[in-house]
Amino acid sequence: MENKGKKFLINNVVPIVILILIVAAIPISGLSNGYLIQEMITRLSRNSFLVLSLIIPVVAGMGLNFGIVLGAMAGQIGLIFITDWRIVGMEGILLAVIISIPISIMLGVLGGYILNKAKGREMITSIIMGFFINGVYQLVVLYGMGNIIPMTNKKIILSRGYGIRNAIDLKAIRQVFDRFIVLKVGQFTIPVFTILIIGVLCLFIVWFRKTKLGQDMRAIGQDMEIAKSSGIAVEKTRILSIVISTVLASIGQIIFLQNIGTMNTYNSHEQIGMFSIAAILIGGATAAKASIPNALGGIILFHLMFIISPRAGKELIGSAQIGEFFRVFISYGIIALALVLHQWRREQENKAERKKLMEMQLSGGDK
Amino acid sequence: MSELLLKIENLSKSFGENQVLKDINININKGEIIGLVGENGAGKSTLMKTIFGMPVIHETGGYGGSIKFEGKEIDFHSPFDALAAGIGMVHQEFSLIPGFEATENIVLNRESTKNSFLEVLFGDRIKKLDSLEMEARAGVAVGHLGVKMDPKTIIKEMPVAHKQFTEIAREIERENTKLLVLDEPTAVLTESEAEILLQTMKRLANEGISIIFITHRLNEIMEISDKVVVLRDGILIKEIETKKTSSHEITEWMIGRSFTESESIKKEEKDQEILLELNKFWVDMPGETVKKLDLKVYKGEILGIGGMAGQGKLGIANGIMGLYTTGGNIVFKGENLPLNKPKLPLKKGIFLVSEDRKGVGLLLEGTIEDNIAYSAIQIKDEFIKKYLGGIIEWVDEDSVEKNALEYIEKLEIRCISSKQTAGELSGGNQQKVCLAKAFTMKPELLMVSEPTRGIDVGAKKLVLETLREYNEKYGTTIIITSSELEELRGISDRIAIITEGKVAGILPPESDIIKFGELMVGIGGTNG
Amino acid sequence: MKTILARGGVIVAVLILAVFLFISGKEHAVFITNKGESYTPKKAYYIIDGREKEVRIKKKKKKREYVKGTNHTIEVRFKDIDGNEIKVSRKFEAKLGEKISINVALIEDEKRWITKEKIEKEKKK
Amino acid sequence: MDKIRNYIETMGWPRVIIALFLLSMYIIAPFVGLNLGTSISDTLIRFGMNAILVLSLMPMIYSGTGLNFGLPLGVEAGLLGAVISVEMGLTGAFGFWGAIAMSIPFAILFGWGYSQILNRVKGGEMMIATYVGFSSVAIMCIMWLILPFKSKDMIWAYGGSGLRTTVSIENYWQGALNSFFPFSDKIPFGEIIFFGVLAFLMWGFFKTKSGLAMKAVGANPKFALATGVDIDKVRTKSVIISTMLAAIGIIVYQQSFGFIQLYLAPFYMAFPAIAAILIGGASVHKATVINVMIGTFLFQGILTMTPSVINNLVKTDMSETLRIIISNGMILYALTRTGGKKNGK
Repeated sequence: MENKGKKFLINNVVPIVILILIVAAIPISGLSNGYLIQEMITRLSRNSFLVLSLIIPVVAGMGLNFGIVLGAMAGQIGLIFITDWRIVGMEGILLAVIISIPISIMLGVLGGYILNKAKGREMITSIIMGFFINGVYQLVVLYGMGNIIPMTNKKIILSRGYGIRNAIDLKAIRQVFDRFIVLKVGQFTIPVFTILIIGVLCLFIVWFRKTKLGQDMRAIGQDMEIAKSSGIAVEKTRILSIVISTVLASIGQIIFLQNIGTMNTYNSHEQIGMFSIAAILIGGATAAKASIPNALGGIILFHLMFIISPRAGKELIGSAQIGEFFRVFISYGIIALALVLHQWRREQENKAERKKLMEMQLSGGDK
Repeated sequence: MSELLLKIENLSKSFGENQVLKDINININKGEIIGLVGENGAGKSTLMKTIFGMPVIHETGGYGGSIKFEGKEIDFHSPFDALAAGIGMVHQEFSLIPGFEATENIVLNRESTKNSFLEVLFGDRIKKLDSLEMEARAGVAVGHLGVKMDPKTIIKEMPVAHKQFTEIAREIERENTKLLVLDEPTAVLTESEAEILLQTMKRLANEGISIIFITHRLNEIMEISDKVVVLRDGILIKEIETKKTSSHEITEWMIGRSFTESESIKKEEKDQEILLELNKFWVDMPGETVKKLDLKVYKGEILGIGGMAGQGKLGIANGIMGLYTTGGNIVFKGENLPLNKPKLPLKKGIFLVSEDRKGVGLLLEGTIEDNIAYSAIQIKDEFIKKYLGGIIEWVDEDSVEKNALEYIEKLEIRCISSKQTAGELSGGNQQKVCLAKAFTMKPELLMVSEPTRGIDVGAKKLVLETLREYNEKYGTTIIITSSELEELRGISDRIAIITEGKVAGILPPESDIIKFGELMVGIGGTNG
Repeated sequence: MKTILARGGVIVAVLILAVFLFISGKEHAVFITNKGESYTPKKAYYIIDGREKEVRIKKKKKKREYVKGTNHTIEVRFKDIDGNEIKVSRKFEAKLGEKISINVALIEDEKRWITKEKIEKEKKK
Repeated sequence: MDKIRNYIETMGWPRVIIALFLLSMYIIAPFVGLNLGTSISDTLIRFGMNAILVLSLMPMIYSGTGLNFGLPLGVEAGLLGAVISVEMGLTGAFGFWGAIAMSIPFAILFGWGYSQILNRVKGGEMMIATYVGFSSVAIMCIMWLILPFKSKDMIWAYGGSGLRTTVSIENYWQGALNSFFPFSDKIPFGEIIFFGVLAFLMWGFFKTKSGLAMKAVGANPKFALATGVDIDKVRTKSVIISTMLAAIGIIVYQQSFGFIQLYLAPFYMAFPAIAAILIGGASVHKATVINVMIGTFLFQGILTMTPSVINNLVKTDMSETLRIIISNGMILYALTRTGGKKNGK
């Protein structure tokens, strides 16, 4: 029993430490509980879809997919088009999704193909891949749109006549999902429809794990060689997992941006991978294991910290900027820490495993 | 019961010029257990690979003769063809997904699924798994084995025996499995576990499944097989009903008497000063585990270590050098040698010429001369020249080259120059470079593992002669580990046979070869 | 084969859906003017598509409104020359590539209350 | 023909393409009205600025610790040295060498801690290095705010706490390496000579016992272990040397550039340096001084030439986008190439 408790503590060291930090910092920050709860509702509905899109590649043993920025870019391209065509409201969002899906499938296949060539170092490769595709995205959006790709809406085109402006006002679709069905409970506004969509995604993930494809992915995630020798098409399945993740991320980015209401054409996607991954890691996920509770819990912890730390910093040291940098530090630091812990723990486990095996053999031979 | 299942006729296979199998004829009836025995390199695994349709067979030009399965000529291009036809194989290494339940492993990639309307759109793989059905199937398969185990256990948390059972259950769970190949299934099991497995095999055979049972434990063969097939040097020596033979006879067939007794140079008895002593020594080297073994090495002798592959003979030297996790006790020159510290044995004058020349023995991208000098530079600070009054210590390339040239001449290393990279050399010359490296270190105890593996006859002779010469000239104690008994008998003063991680016995080289064989197959006495 | 057909079907369905979304979600600009020929009301009020807020348009002013989709209604109310309250609602369709102007003052005129003209393609580059 | 193809194969297509691209830039330059001399001199100046940063990647590649995505850590050590030197009011050569001397202890300390992390995550170094680098930048941002610096040239003129985002060193040690050479504004002799000295030291180091051990650890860890080399120790050494060189590298960069860039500036510094060494022909496991030189020259050449040439050609500044695509494309190429092979076993 005691052992179990200890194991739980060790396995969840990251979320527990962060939780303690937050609990300590809430009173210092002087933010009211009501404000925090409302913020959490908003941020959960805004970010969950993106963070959840990370889960499937983890199941397939490909680590945390920084390649979701590829999906985010696809989503943004969808949004640029509907803004250009002036398709508004629910129709606009749905059309943006429809446009972004084929793009994200393409990018996902490309990403999966690249990651298959970098087995064992998928994460760093997916980061660089994100940077690389970002360059291509810039090429298309900044130089191609309005030039090669016709654009009609002068409002989103740079004054030089081509290229999309830095910021696009998405007021035509702003919070369309969030306001579609709204529930007011006391002082809180709950965007029921968005939460429903997220719920459907959660169900999808639960269901997906139980399909043949999901089972294959789990098998590949645990041991690629054995999966291969049992006849599972390893490479293809890995590509599929990245495609699914990328498509989900594109939808996630659209949900994210409809909530925010403006889009920074060249920045909105950049931080998405990092923030989503930091969130899921804070929630206790590792590069080899990630669940829906990890994702949702992680978002709450990460964003609580996000809101609180600048305020706490200001109250404590008199500088909001320090809190701000502290927040950045935590975001990056937590990824580093979680990865180090994971790798180290896995090594320890392997060692323990070997030791156990050896002892068994020794005592077996000794009888 | 005498229905013919597999018929192998005039099967031959060669890799390049090397004939590995020659005119093999075997008949296997339904429900029969065939014991397949032979020394390392006798052709057992090639035979199995051929039957199982491993791609390597095809890539190297296919095979001659014919294999008929259920009366039909077969020519599998991949193991999946073999599986589909009804041949299952359990390899020596587990191929189970560690985090899955036994059930999931048993039905791996053959899971039962429920139909789904999405199937039309996304293909078969979108179907949901039918876990009840899967459990039922796994239950039935495990039931056939006649063992008690919970199919819901996670593989990671299972005892080894259960993993083995899971593997077998997976093979027989295929609806049409008719022939099962078990490659050393008892090697990792304790005696009592092995006993259960043997019972299971009998049960399966009674149910009509034929089994090819590969093992080095002759008593197991005697116990359960209907027929024994002995291979030696790629030739089928004997195919005989088990009843009609004895383990002694089988050993004779395996080892063969055809050797010309190699002339062994006897030395006069020296005073038996102990140089190295191993007590309850164990080494966790994957595939070559050493299990609490005791061994004494006398000063100035050449000790041969032999045994079948996978029995742990290679683990000893690697363990002494601290390259794998080690336990027990090493006493060298009367002093306790701390374990798992690779630098210490080197400093004390022990050196290993590794069996893994390319992986451990050499820096393939490094030049010959660098390779030879490397250890001496790192351990003994040799070949270092001081510049500017000792501020800068650079490697003295001239003396490195001089040393290398000396050995190139002495050992007849064939190379363009001493600056050639080691990776470009042939196997034999690489081995000579490894020896040169060892000699440069001037060790007190030189361990050489598989010194002649993969090198041509001429080089082989030279390597062995050099070792013997070195031993005589400098009085260096040498432990030579080899799979080739003949070679050990030619050079050693004493030969220890390692079986299942322990010393099965130590014999003088001129002992009857059958004695060695019996030690290897675990039926000889134990006087370790 | 079946799979290919099904996938093809889905793609076609999605394309149709996309076209539908494009049409029904397209935002059109509608220009509202208040400029009669003989009489122009000082103030007129109109409601488009039953929106909550009534918009007031002064004499000789022009306003731009955005409407989404094809079918729309406009409800106009003002006082006529005699001071009588006039209330008219009209239906109109917004189509791609048309510029729609509605003249509130002429709302009673069956024909002339609305004018549609083809928009020239945005100036070529 | 076969020979050429063979040569290209060993070089790798991307490198050949990049080299040809740069060559075509130099050829086009005069036609679009650019002065070739200025172009080359620009390239050389940037070469001088960046070469040591690129060189700093070498030891870690040698010891098998991978591409040092944690380069910002060393850069931060260099920044610390630089601001301390300015704080002390050191000028000229004195200031420059003072900055280096000041930064070395920090670099050793940071490098040691960094190596302790990396030694525990063998096989996953690059990913973790990236985030160690990022977090170090964030934590140093806090330091720039709270460290008690007083120099008027560095703190905000009125109000505000902490250091400025960019500190000019014009009055301190800008050009300290170059100024006594002729044509110092055209050809950065000082920097090139300094780089040469460091490169020579590096070459010399790999001739010593520990240098040899480092090579072995990277080339074949099993061999190194069997030879009694303490792998962790060697890796620690390589990480510390890399970190120190990165610190020196950034100080050289600043003395040429004229500014110390604090806060978020070091964030992405690792990527161009890594891209440069890869373009020069290095791989995740192998790098030479020649790779460093060729790579820095090619990469910086492209950075200087593309904006001006493309700008003149199509009247569009696509250089930033091209830089992103080229540098990350190069890293991606390197990662996918050796990745497949190494994990094939």
